[in-house]
Amino acid sequence: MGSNMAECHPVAFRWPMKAKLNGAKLVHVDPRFTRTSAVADLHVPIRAGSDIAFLGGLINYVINSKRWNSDPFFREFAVNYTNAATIIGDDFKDTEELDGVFSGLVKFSEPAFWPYNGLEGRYDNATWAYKRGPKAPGPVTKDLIAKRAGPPFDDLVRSLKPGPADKDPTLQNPHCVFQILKRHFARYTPEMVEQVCGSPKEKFIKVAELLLENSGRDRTSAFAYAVAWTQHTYGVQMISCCALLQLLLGNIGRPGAGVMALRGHAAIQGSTDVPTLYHSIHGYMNAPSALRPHETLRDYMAAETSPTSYYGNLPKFLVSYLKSMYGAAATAENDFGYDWHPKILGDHSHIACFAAMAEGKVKGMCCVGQNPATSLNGGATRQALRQLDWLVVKDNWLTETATSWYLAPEVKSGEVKVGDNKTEVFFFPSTQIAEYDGSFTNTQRMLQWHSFAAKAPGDCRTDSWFYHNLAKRLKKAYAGSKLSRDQGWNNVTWDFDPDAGEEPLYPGEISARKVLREINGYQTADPKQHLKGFAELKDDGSTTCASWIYCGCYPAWDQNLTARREADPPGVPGAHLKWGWAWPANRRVMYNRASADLKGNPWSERKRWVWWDATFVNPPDPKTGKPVPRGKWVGYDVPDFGGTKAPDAQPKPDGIGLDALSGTQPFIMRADGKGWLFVPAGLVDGPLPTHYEPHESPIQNPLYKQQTSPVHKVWAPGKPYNKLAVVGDPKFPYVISTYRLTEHYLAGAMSRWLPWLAELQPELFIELGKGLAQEKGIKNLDWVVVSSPRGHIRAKALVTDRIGVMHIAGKRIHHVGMPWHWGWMGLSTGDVVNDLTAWVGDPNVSIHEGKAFVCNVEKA
Amino acid sequence: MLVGRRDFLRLTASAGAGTAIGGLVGLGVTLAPAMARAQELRIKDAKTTPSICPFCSVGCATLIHTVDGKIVNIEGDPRSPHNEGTLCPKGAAIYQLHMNPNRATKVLHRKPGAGDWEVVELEWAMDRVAELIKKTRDETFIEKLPNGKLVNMTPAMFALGGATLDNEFNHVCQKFWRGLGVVAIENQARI
Amino acid sequence: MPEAMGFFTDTTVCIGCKACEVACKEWNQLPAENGGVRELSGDSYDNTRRLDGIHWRHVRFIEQFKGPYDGRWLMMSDVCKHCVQAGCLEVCPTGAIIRTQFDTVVIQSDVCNGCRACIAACPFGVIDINPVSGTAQKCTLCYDRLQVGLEPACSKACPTDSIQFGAISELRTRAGKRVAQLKSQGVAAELYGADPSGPLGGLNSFYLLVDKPEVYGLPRHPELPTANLAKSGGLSMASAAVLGLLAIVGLRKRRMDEQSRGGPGNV
Amino acid sequence: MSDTFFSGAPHWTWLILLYFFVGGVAGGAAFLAAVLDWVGGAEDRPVARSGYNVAAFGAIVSGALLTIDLGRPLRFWHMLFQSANFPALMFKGWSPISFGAWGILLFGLFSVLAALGGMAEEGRLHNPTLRAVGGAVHGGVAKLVGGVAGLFGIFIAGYTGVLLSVTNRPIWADSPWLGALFVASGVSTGAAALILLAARRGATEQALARLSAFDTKALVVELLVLVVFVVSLGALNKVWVSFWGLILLVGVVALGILAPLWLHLQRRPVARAARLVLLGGFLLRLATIFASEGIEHYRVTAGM
Repeated sequence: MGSNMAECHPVAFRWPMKAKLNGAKLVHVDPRFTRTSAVADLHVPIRAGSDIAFLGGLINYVINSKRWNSDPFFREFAVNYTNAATIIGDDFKDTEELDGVFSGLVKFSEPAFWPYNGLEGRYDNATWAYKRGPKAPGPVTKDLIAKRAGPPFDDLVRSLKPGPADKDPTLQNPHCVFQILKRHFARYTPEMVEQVCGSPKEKFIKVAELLLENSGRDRTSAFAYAVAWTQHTYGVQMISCCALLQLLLGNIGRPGAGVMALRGHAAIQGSTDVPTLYHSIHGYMNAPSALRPHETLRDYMAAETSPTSYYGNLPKFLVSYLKSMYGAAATAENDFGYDWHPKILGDHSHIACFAAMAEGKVKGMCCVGQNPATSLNGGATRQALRQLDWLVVKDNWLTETATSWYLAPEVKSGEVKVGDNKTEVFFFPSTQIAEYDGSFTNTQRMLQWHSFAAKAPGDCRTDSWFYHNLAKRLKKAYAGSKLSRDQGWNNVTWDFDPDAGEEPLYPGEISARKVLREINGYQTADPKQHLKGFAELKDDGSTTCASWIYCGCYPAWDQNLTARREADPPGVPGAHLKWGWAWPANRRVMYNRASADLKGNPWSERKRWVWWDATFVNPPDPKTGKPVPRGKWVGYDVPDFGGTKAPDAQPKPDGIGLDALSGTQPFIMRADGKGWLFVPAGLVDGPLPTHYEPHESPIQNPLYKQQTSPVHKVWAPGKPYNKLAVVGDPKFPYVISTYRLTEHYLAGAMSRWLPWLAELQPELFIELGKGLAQEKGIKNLDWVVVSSPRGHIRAKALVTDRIGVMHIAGKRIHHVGMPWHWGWMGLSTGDVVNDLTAWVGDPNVSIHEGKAFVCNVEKA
Repeated sequence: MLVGRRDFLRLTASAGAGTAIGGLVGLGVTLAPAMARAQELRIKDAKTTPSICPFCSVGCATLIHTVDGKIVNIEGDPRSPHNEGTLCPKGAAIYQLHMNPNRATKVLHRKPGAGDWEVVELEWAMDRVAELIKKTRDETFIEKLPNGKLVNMTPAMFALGGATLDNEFNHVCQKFWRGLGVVAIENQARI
Repeated sequence: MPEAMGFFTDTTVCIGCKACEVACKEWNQLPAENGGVRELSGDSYDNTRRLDGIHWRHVRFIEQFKGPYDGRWLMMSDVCKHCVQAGCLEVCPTGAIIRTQFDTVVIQSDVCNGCRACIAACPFGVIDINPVSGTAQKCTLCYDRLQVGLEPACSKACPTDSIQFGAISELRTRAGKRVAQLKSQGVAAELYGADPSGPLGGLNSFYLLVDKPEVYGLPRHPELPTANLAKSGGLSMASAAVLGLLAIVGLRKRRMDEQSRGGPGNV
Repeated sequence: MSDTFFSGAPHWTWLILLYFFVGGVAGGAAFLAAVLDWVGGAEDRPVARSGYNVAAFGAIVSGALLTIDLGRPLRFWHMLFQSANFPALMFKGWSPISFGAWGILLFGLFSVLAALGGMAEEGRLHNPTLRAVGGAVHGGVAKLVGGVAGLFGIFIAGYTGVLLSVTNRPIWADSPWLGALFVASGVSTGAAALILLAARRGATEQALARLSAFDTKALVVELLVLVVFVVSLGALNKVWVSFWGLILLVGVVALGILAPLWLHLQRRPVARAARLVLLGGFLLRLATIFASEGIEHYRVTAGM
């Protein structure tokens, strides 16, 4: 669901196809009959944007099914490994009681200093919390902050520990998570699924039965999703909903199970881990923010540390990160330079920045390997770009973004004059993959090194070279400045030039190995002493490590584990631990403690992955020299658990971090060590997934009075460049999805210039059903005009039965689809499909709603 | 030699059923198997460098063959547990990412309001961009918000891109901008 | 002499990704048509349309639907069949087309003079002129790779192993098992070209199909072009004989001519 | 649908069409010239000489057309010798294009010799070498050379049809009658060419009249073979519901066969009929070549 794996990840799809040959069942739930559907055992059509209704229907079906209620495996997994038994506070009100919203909904007013959060409402999540017993006595957080306690910061972390949560292992308490979710999903019946999703009831039930048959001790099922689950105003909730279902089915932390994110770019995982994203700093720590209590280092730690999970170590991660930023200048006295670190003002995400740019609030932009002129409400984006004082584009090809100042459709049509555009524009040519060293992190969190093979032509330089050489120039420009605001920059360490003996690939080129070394981390006192894993991190500045999650990928000066290419021999389970390096700690399946039962034995022989070997003789503790009792977690993978923590281990009363968890709590990054069916904190749009309609929808929400997510984002509301359709807008009666094709990539910069790829899909098209084509008098290959409230584009019609009419809530609704790879540059050119999309998005992650909106189609 | 016999039998059959013309055998010509004329293996004597596909996130391993520093072939690395030597059409076309006459190789500059690009020197362009970054930073830097909160940042510059680029780039990029106090750092992962 | 080598293409696992097309072009350095600038064909996702001198692999897309979402989408990667009895090889007047030690059929580009007889001779429409070389070209089953023990580029690239390369005898066994598996699942699967006693003595690139061969653009009973030689030649000679007789009779010396003038006419 | 619809078109278009036409006329002319040499009288000799001239000229043009049409013209000799093993001969007795290449070479050789003989007879050779060669071709030798040229001529006229049939292309390979049809057309157009040319070369009225009378019979044969050819195509005849069908019906049958037949029967001036016969012969090849060339297998498969 939410992915067209065969088309967008064809090589990864090799494995589901192999499983299919071995008897696995492949189900594809999608608004289109795609190349994935073509080889699936079952294709189920679904209206774009209604996935939560479908998944909610599955949850309802599963927990009421005979199999789920008769096989003890499911209950054992749910009661012990999830928070099904946990009791939620009495004040919590569900959507059942409030007709589509949860308790805690309040108004949001935009702060004047950065009014680009796109929010009208937000949830105060206090009522979603677990019902807890009294907190243990001890030092108070506020006092410790005031006292500037630490390092070490253990007392601060300990002071954050809440009282124990109430539980009902019988799952009978009406306030326990299981009973709440049972009530919550009760209205998601197969009939309702058919009404909301347009998916035939029989096919829906077939999917549910297949899932039940293929889950349990002996079998597992996996879901694969991609941006068809993220590009919604409630995308995070779709994924959360799937995780909920998979937890109920015991399909998390086990081989062949899980919710797999199929990410879209070679290093998109890496660019999220090593965050070129505004909201986080290395290793998923939240960026210090003006909107949160992040005033000082200790305030930040108090607000962000989860004391009873592995995140209890956050002070170590943060201090090691600050050391990597500010080096020797970062001391305990100056809070490791925390105050120099910039804080965000709110939402500085892609769309928020363009909305601000359109209002002249963003003056300069560096665009490296991305092509926004063809993305997200393209017309508005290009208008925003024209407000810039300066724009740098660095890419392998002259992209639409580099050329929009003179070639954009509105410039070509004469609507906008080239001379009126006062932006100073630069284009720098880039190197290609074979022309430099570096690592990518793939969708499995695996870092893989690629090596230089050939020199790039002309002025092509690596993208790292660009920032490296700018940094050197700016270091020089600010050198000697006494202004307080320049101290941060002046203290930033910048040492990426190759060491003596290592030839730079290009004049002034960085050493990529040196960068990865800084990411991996080392002993501050001796940079040649690399850190072997995040367990070595300290919160006193003695360790320097940019990214705690990448710690261990470069465990010694000359040991780059990302460059390993040694696969397991055929016939073994195949974790391939010596191929590349996966974070965290080279683990291939996360939370894999869940692959064993409470006692630490594999759930079944067939699904053996990581288990407890009670007879294992451990060496004495290397630090204390004390003997360690027998027993160790062993298996095919690196265990995601305390290595010698026995299944019957109990939490230490005053323990923080992993010491606060027992031997049966596999989800060590969660505060209670359990998989969350109900999400008490962390999601801004509700603790349970709920079906809402996309912002632009042809129908009223059939499930609740609440039409859309009450807290979803609308940027530039009411602006002429972000017009939105009303519910059931007769001018835009059709549902449209945008998507990728196998033959092209993204906005086309990396494919439309390649003759071999361009000839395979040479022109933009719209796929529309035969019924709609007939109604509109459109024949195959006719030019059609597709319009949304934001704009209109031309495309050739591909008339097909692979997409078509659906019966939704008593209405016939036509579905159309367009690949979005085109623009005006390259060998294969076409209109910009994103000129149709809107600046609306998900409140958790600010992603846009590109998969479900409305349009009109007319013969040109 | 199974093949030869098959061909021989077939020829005999066709001759038997054929006409006078058809029955004539070829002069010095046979349809029996033969070595084709030498076809030089393109990657003979090539250097092999391990690499990774730069397209989607599957992380297929590739092998780059170069002769005298020039790329002659790129194909899947059969050792990889991800792709076992296979590739998709984009992966199979990586060669053309490199060996492509359409590649941009020069630095271009457009002055404000100008109607055309100018080809400029790389070093000059870098100096100019550094100058613009400093100017914008100095003009827009916020040390404290009106409410007194220390923020040490500027929202007026926007850095975009990174998901198609290396981890090392991402580190250098975010360190550069965060070091300068620029927080609006984004990449394709957002959209 | 090595064993006969070839392809077994299991169309039921083809995902239509066209990796085979590009991998082939990459290895064999074939150009894109018109430099890659083309028009949409409108024929499902197939913009290659056919095999020719610069497209040695072609993925076919067949949409079979009764209504919206109700049907199937067949895909097949097509290639030279490397026929055991090859029409192209038979007619080639220059000896450019040969049978290799792997029982594959290869056009030697330095011998071919572009007469194009092979194009018309091939029952599958595999061969065409490569505008760059001016010679007829088609899949060589990566003869250069085979000689050093490498797998052909297309089958190596194929992500789902729809294209399988190997010794024909082994591939036939594998294909037979796959057909049995599919039949047990109620799928009407048939092999095309796997039978050495079938048309053209079997194809060294054979297919597993789930519909009639015509649906996939394959002739049901492919024949050698020389099947027509005897009949066509014979009738031509008969025609020549009749006309010759008429000429001899009609163009005899004047004496005879004058005699016949008053007569009832010639025989 | 015939299995031939899955094959690819060889792009045998205008040059090949011209070659087939010129070769047919030349072959037919040589054949008739030889027949006249062997069974005709002395007054037929000018006609025969014209025939060899047509044959020689046609053979050279044919060879040139064939060579230019090659993708790599400079490699034309690869059809005659094994390029990798020169001077070993290259000959495939079962491949019309292979034996045709030899046929055209030998036809050219003998028809040029015969023509030189004729020219020497007329005293039109001034180059001493050519005069010597031409002079040698006289009397019995001339008759023999002419006869061989004539046999190769009828072969050239017909083998082009066989060549088309020994393929897997629609129409061409769907009937065995194309060779026979091209033989008839070659002979009828050859006769027509002689009628037009020989008149200027001193041929007598009677010789021309006999040629016309013979042409009438050849046209009848051609018509019959054409009918059999069309009938043999069976269901495939739907391909003629096209421009090429119109050419075949109006251009070939009506203008190229029926009209000259009617003119012959009316004893109208023979030249006009001959021109129509030549036109018909050209259009016959045009229709049969292009109707098949135009069938692109991928469009057929896609139902377009």
